[in-house]
Amino acid sequence: MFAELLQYLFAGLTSGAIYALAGLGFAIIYNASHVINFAQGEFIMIGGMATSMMVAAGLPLPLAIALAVVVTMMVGVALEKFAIEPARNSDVVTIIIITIGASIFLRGLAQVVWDKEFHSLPAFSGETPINVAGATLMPQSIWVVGISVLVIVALWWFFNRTLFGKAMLATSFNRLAAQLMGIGVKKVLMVSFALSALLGAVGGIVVTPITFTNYEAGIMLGLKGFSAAVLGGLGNGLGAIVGGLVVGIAEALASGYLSSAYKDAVAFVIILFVLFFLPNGLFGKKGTDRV
Amino acid sequence: MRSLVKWGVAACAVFAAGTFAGTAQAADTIKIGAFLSVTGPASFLGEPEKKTLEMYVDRLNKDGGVRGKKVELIHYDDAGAPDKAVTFAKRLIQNDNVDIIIGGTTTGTSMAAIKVVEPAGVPFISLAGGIDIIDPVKKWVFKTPHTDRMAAEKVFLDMKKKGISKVAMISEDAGFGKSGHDQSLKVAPIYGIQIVADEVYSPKDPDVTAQLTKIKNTAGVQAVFNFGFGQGPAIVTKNFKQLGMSVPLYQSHGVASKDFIKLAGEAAEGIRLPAAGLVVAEQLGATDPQKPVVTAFKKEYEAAFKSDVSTFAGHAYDGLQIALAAILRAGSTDKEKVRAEIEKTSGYVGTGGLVSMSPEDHMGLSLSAFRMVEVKKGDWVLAD
Amino acid sequence: MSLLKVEGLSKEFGGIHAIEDLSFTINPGTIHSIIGPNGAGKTTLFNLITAVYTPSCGKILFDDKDIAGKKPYELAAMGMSRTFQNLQIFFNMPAIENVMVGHHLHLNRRFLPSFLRLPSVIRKDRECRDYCASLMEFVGLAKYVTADAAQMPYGALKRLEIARALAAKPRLLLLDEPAAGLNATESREIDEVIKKVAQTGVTVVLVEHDMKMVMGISDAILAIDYGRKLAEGTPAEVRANPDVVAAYLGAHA
Amino acid sequence: MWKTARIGGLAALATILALAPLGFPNAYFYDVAVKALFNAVVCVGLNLLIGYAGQISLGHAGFFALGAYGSAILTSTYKVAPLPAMLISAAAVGLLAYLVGRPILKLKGHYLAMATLGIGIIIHIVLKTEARITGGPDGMSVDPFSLMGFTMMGDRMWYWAAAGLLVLTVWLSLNLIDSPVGRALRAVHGSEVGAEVVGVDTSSYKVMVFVVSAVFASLVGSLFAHKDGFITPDIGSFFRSVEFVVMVVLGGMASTFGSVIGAVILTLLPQVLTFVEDYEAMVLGGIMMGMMIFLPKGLLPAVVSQFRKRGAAR
Repeated sequence: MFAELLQYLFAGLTSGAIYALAGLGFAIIYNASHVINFAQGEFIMIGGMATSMMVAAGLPLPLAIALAVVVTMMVGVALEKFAIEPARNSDVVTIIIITIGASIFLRGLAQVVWDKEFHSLPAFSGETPINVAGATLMPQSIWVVGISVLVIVALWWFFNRTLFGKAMLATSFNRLAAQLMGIGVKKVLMVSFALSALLGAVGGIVVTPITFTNYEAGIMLGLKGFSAAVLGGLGNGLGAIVGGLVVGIAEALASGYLSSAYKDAVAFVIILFVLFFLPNGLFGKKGTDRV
Repeated sequence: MRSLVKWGVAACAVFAAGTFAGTAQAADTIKIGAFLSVTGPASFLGEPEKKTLEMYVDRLNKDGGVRGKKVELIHYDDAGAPDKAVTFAKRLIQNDNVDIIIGGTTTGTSMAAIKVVEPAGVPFISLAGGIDIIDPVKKWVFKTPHTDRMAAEKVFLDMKKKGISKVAMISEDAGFGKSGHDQSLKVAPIYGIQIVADEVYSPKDPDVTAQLTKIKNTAGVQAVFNFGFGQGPAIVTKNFKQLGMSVPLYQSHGVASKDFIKLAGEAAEGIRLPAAGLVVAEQLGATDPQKPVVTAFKKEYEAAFKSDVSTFAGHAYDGLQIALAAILRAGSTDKEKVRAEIEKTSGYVGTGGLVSMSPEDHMGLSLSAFRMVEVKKGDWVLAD
Repeated sequence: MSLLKVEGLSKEFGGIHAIEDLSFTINPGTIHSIIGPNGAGKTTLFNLITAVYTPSCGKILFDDKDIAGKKPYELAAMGMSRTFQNLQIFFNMPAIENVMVGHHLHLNRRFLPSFLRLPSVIRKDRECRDYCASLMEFVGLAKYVTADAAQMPYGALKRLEIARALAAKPRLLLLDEPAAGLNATESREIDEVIKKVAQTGVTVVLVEHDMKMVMGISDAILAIDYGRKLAEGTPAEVRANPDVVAAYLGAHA
Repeated sequence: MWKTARIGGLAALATILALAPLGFPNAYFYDVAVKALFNAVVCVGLNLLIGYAGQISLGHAGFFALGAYGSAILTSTYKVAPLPAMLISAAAVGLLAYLVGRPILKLKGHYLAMATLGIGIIIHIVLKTEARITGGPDGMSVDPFSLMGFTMMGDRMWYWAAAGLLVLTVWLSLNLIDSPVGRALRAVHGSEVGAEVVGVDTSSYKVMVFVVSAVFASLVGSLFAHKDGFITPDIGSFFRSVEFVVMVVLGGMASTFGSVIGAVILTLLPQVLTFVEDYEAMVLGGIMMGMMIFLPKGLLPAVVSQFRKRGAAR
């Protein structure tokens, strides 16, 4: 009984950590620009695809990872520079369509540059399952969870301890005030895209040994990441993590105890219910309209 | 409001220009139309299908075409969407005036296109697995791949031989897996198989250990049967191993390509599945009539594209060969004649097996076309 | 009989009392001003009276009816209308249509007649347009009748809000800093508009910083600070109140 | 101003629709045109919600699919005639939209996007899973549309029906916008609280326009099902919902004719772009980005303002 529950929780934790990483990317860009970047999933895809293609071409894994991260960050910066910045003063919906266009474009690019096959990476530390109280866990899942934790700590440090990170936070609270304080909003925007691209790439790389990747892998991860970020409360990093874990664990428990066909539906029903009672997500700011 | 008119005219002009481009009527060509899911969730089926058609049509033309006529291939990407398939089928028939249609990568797109093809009276060879495509028989519709029902039958036959009677199913909740799942449930009783657990997953799920745990904890499961394609079955396979499940794991013909073994890695060892002779080309007996065909196709495909051949490429190859042979026999591209000749296809040796069609059977494959294979040391091994 | 009666009203935001135990009454046919330093809770008070916020405790009676649980649009139907300190203009619409939205309650609000463009709807709409144009003229916006709201200057938008509020034909009109951000001339013009409005029998409640204006047009004044009542009475009485002088006028001096 | 644009626009639309078939050499063109017009009707309805009332929905394909499946199931399994089946489906979808709309339309911005997306995905999952009723992911056949012994057959007939429907929809939409209700909707977009304090019951209007747009989607879904004769749950997928929104925004938010143009362009593009083959996705994504960067207000408003500028210069 308990072993069963534990196994479901492990399953949920693995998926949840993946969703959380995807959600964090949304949170960072939202914070800096109030833009929802629907191409976030494509960052994840590019990270995973680039790494596995380079490994397949004979590069050692660490080098492939480093190069893939750089490539993804360049894509992120290019996206910001050429698509988001020129439209900075447009409607939210307009920018959303731009990012959707970008995601279609990047998927198209990946399918032309690479291919349409599924690709994998060797697990970082073997494929021997770890047994815990009758339930099993793959070492790669621990990598995913571990990297997530590391990323959260690093982000916390960046936003609370470095000058630039603080400046970015300030921009999210009040763009005008930040501008008056001499913070370059453009630069903040660019760094936020680079950062979330980095996050996406790292996420894409650590999950590829588990979920594999192909040019369309970003669609589902992007969707789940968005759900995680909204459930947690937009712009809240911790919220995105909790949101991702809630979605992942809800799915696993639903397929274990209810119906695997309806597990995604269960996750969305939970999100809807949370939003009915907490219209700004779990940790979102309860803003009262100033009138 | 003039702008509206202007834009309307401009749009129509662009539209017309785009659709007429490249379809200039050449009198002496045989036009083969294809709508395939080259992008979208079934792209790794559609892509090799497209490549195969292109390669062989090219080769054919270099060799002088069919009876001195060039063959023109017109293909569109339906992205796996049935409504797009309908539109492209119409485009092929009405606008491109093709003589025959090959395609429909998925059962959904094929079924949708049938609504257009049947009334228009154009021979149509589908490359999708669903049995609904040819059962009941439709006058103009044929197909080359084995049906999902056959795959299930082959698997259950193998299980029966091994004395397995209680089976857990886990299937993908998208088209291929869902249809395969339904057919499996239908034929299981015939082979004395009892489905004691029945789980599903979505094509892009990162983890299915929850579903497998449920199966693991179901009493009396003697084997697990997974119906799906894409990366899902590889994840199932990995999770299966992770949970230390020891019963035999069967997969469907949907994963019969080297890529699957690459993705699933060591976890794939010992997996059994029904597959066409193509994946075990070299291991076929020397007297096997399929041997020369599949070895040649495999060699040509792999030389041309530097990637492992998949059964899906084979389906397209078979479709093309059957079509061309029928056109040759008919002596013209008269649609009714070609249709009749396709129906008379007999003893064609293809990558999928021996094809003998009849007015009652528009697929013409028998269960013997499937071979049971097992993964051993990272490769497919004939296990019959 | 009082038009508006506030009893023991309080509002907390995360432990901070924006309004605390406030009681007062407003009589019909008067111009009533609420004054207080920045952050005294004036706008919060407006938001409570118009049901944009829900009180933490206390009661608000409009026409002797408790407004608890009522929505702002229901209060509008009862005869209460307001303007905003932070403009709430419909910038996506022409100026006149902003005012026409104000007249919404007096038009056919059902969906089907609008959808089918019944002649009665068209006729009423045409009348409404004329009426709203006259209202714009009334507040001094005659030259903006055909303008888009997005093209109008700040001062004009303030009046546009007044016109919109008037289009609802309120008995109680709450104006939140109508003169804020305006120059002296514009202030005086607003002043005139408010007086004209009051003459038509509409009760006006005003939040305003412009002391000259407040003292000049008010029949009664309520001074608050930190959400609590400091003083209440005629302009002369309030001006003489030492607490008010200390907390508000003093701070400004 | 309004009046001339209204009547002139309607007349222009009707004229274009009447003349367009002159350029259609065969049934395939009619088929594409019908799909464009169907999408246009959905988008005109959706534009009332997104463009005018300022509320996003990423789940409208779900309502479209429910309409399609409602008609399909009622006509095939329960032998209901197509017209009542269509109306029953639309009523049911309207009721559903009302029930879910009441709570979710309290949400704002991205949270509303999330909630509507969730509704759409749940509908999609149900259609996929309840295979006994819906035929599952491989879809189900739908009988042709017939009314009093007369059967809608062929793309030409569908074209005229769709064209008529679009003109009617545009007329209704224009009516609504320029009416007390329409003003209230636009006011909701401008400032919810500003509308509320002058007597606009904003939450009811939001729900109402949500219901109306859902009913439009459902009706078109029913017609689509009868026309194509075969439907799969993927017509209700998240991508289709996004596609509808893109059509509305690309054409120009809060522009009824813009929605029509957006729908037509986005339906035609994939047909026109077949010649770029593997680069189709890149080109399509690039066009979307480019249009939104350079014409952030959408196509039609940009064109109109160009004309106005030129007119003023003259």
